[in-house]
Amino acid sequence: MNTIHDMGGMHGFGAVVREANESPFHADWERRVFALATAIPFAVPFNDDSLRPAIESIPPERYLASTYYELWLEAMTKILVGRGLLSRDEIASGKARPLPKGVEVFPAVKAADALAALADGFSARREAGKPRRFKVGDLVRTRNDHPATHTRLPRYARDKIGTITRDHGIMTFSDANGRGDGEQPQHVYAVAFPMDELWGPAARGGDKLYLDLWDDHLHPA
Amino acid sequence: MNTIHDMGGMHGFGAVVREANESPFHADWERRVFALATAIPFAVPFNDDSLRPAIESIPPERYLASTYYELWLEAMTKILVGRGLLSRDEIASGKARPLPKGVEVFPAVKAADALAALADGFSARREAGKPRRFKVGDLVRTRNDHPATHTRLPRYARDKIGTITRDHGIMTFSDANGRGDGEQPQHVYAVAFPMDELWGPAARGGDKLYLDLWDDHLHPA
Amino acid sequence: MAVVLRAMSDHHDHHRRAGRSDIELRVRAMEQLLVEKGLVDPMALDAIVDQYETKVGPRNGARVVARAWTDTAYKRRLLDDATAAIRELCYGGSQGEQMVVVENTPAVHNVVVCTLCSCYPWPVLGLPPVWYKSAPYRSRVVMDPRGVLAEMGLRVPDTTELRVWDSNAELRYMVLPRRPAGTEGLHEDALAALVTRDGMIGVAAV
Amino acid sequence: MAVVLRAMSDHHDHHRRAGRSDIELRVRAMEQLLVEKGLVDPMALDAIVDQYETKVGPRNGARVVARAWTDTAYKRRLLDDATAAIRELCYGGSQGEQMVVVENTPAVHNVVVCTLCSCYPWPVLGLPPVWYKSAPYRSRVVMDPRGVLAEMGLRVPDTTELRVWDSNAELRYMVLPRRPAGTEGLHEDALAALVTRDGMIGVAAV
Repeated sequence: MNTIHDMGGMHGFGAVVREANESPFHADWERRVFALATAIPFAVPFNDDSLRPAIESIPPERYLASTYYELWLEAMTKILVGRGLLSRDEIASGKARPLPKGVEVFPAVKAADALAALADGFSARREAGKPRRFKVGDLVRTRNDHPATHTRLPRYARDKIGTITRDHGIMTFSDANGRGDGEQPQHVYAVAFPMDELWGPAARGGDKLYLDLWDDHLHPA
Repeated sequence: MNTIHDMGGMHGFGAVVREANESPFHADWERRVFALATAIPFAVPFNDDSLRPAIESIPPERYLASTYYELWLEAMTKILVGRGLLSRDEIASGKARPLPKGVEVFPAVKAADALAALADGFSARREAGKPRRFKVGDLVRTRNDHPATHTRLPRYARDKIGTITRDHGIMTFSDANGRGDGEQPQHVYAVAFPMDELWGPAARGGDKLYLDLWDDHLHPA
Repeated sequence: MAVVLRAMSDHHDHHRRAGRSDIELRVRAMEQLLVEKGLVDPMALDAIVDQYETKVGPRNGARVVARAWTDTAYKRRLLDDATAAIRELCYGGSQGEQMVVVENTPAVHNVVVCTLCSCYPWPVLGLPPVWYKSAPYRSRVVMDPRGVLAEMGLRVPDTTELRVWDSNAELRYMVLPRRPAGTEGLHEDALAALVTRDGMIGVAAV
Repeated sequence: MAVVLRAMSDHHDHHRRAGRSDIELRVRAMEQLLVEKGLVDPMALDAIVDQYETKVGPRNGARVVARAWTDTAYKRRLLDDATAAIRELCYGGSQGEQMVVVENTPAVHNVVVCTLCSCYPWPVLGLPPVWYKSAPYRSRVVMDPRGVLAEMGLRVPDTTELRVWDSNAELRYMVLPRRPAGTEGLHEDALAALVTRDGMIGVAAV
């Protein structure tokens, strides 16, 4: 999706402003949104391949006007409403109705189970997948695709030539999973691009940008 | 400048909504902003090569939250303030101070002179300029430049191959003029790009996108 | 305001409505300051508004189109040097100094946009409508022209080549629409009455 | 809130401040609804907050760095298989399932970003700061890394190769900073105290 979240290479956003001794949260509601987004997927299975498209489909004007956890809140709400587990009526009235029949949900996760699961993680690694097409040292050209669905290949790096520098092994393919086409596990590679390949002759060719890309993002160069 | 004004090829802005029997202005202040932007340059010389960079440097969040004539108002104010002809104090207080000495301004344009000048137009065409490097039928590759200043080569059409279909003759070069480097007159060409060159294999290669580009935007392909 | 507000989220609707009377005051104050400084003359401002609100508009373009439909030699001149041919009908000037007219045929459909800004041929079409300047149109029509046109009610046949003109330089584009069937007997004025602004941008048939 | 608000225009500052108490209420109501529906347990929410507010943070990454500075074999394992080497210190899990550590040297400086989102190695660095998730950092550091780093106070010598890691996939990156001069006598704990979060993102030296 070529929307505003894909902002690498844009001008106009001003200086990076750091806060001294910043804490993880800036308000209590941020704590709760973070925790909700972490706990809900135990009961209502979804992962980043769903949360990220939900964030990315927030219109650009509102995306830019929102703080980070406001985006999470909106995306989470959209997912729950989309699955019929929450309605705008309930949100407006504050009155919960029973869950609809036929939507599979699991019990609310308990504290100990949540912490144990977070400590294990939710690995995208898979044992098997598409055969690898590339090896370290290969020159590749990234695809020139502009899907209206989720993709991990940013606009600035499309149709560009880079070098495979590492094979990270087989992982689920977020582009496919994010559009509901299943995990399609395949190799993920670190690809190095000289800066002048991406940004033209004004950039320093000796500097590099590294992106992790899936096999399906690449053509032989 | 790769900022939000360069929105060709972005997703997420929703449907095109037309208003039935739309009139040119939707409020009286829009009439006045339009007229001011048209009249002021007779007294304080500037053209679109200044107005457009001033609009483009409005931060993305505000750009998207503004209506069209709000952008004009902000850009016009910025130009006048930048030339010392108006101050934020005056705007706040509504009290005009005398114009500073040493800034060249012309008298306010009269109605008849304004209408006559508008009917003539403000041509960017020049008699002479850089020698032409391309002719109709030539394949060209657009430059992969990402200047932080004004450019008429949109992001989506950089580093792409097209065909010269028409030579429009010599005109002032907005990229140079917009960054204060003078008119640098040169040939402007219509360049045709197959849609799949721009947007990849999902696009229809039989359809074309035409862009008018200056000689300096192009390399031989 | 309808079209602008409809395109916005509720969130921002609210924000904007609150700001409307404020901006009237601000612009009035700005004009007053510039008048006092001798940089603008209010009568010139009135004349400029009147010119583009009542005199320069798509009726001009419609007359050019009707002439081209009824006069083959004129049409040839229009497609060859649009600026000069449009001048023959006494239209021209600001934002139309270098005009190009592109012809729709059964084989080719043309549509015009300005992705970076809002470039538009004022002398023949007047000031652009809000949707033409809006993010949805500017962002989408260059990447998915057939989809956008279909949404706007115009299905372009697969056998027709689509040409999108992104007019970011100093050239301004007008589309010469196809003359509707069944209009053989009509005179120029009657034909001009059929021609719409959207037809001359290329987002509608005539 | 300071950093967010400072990065915004006055216009939106105003808008946001007005909305703050509203969002506290909305989120509380949302949590209550989800509790009543049996989808979340408030005690689990408390535990998750506590975990990332008080236990998981850049002190973890600092211990990894200090170990690598003092134990050559560990450093080799860390650069070879960061996930496993970090597990040796009992860190790992969500948003750190596949870790990569990249080493700063006189010849190479590394800096990490996620342009599309906010990917960040939680087990070693905790939750990302606002600036890391902000438009200015995400938009600029991939195109003008030396300019952004200079603004942030880090001048990278011309003779050093700069590597920007845009971590959009399932890998999470941490920078192994250069050990400061004059720390030869220090023990692991004292070294860990010198290591900053910004140093492990690559936007500062240690």
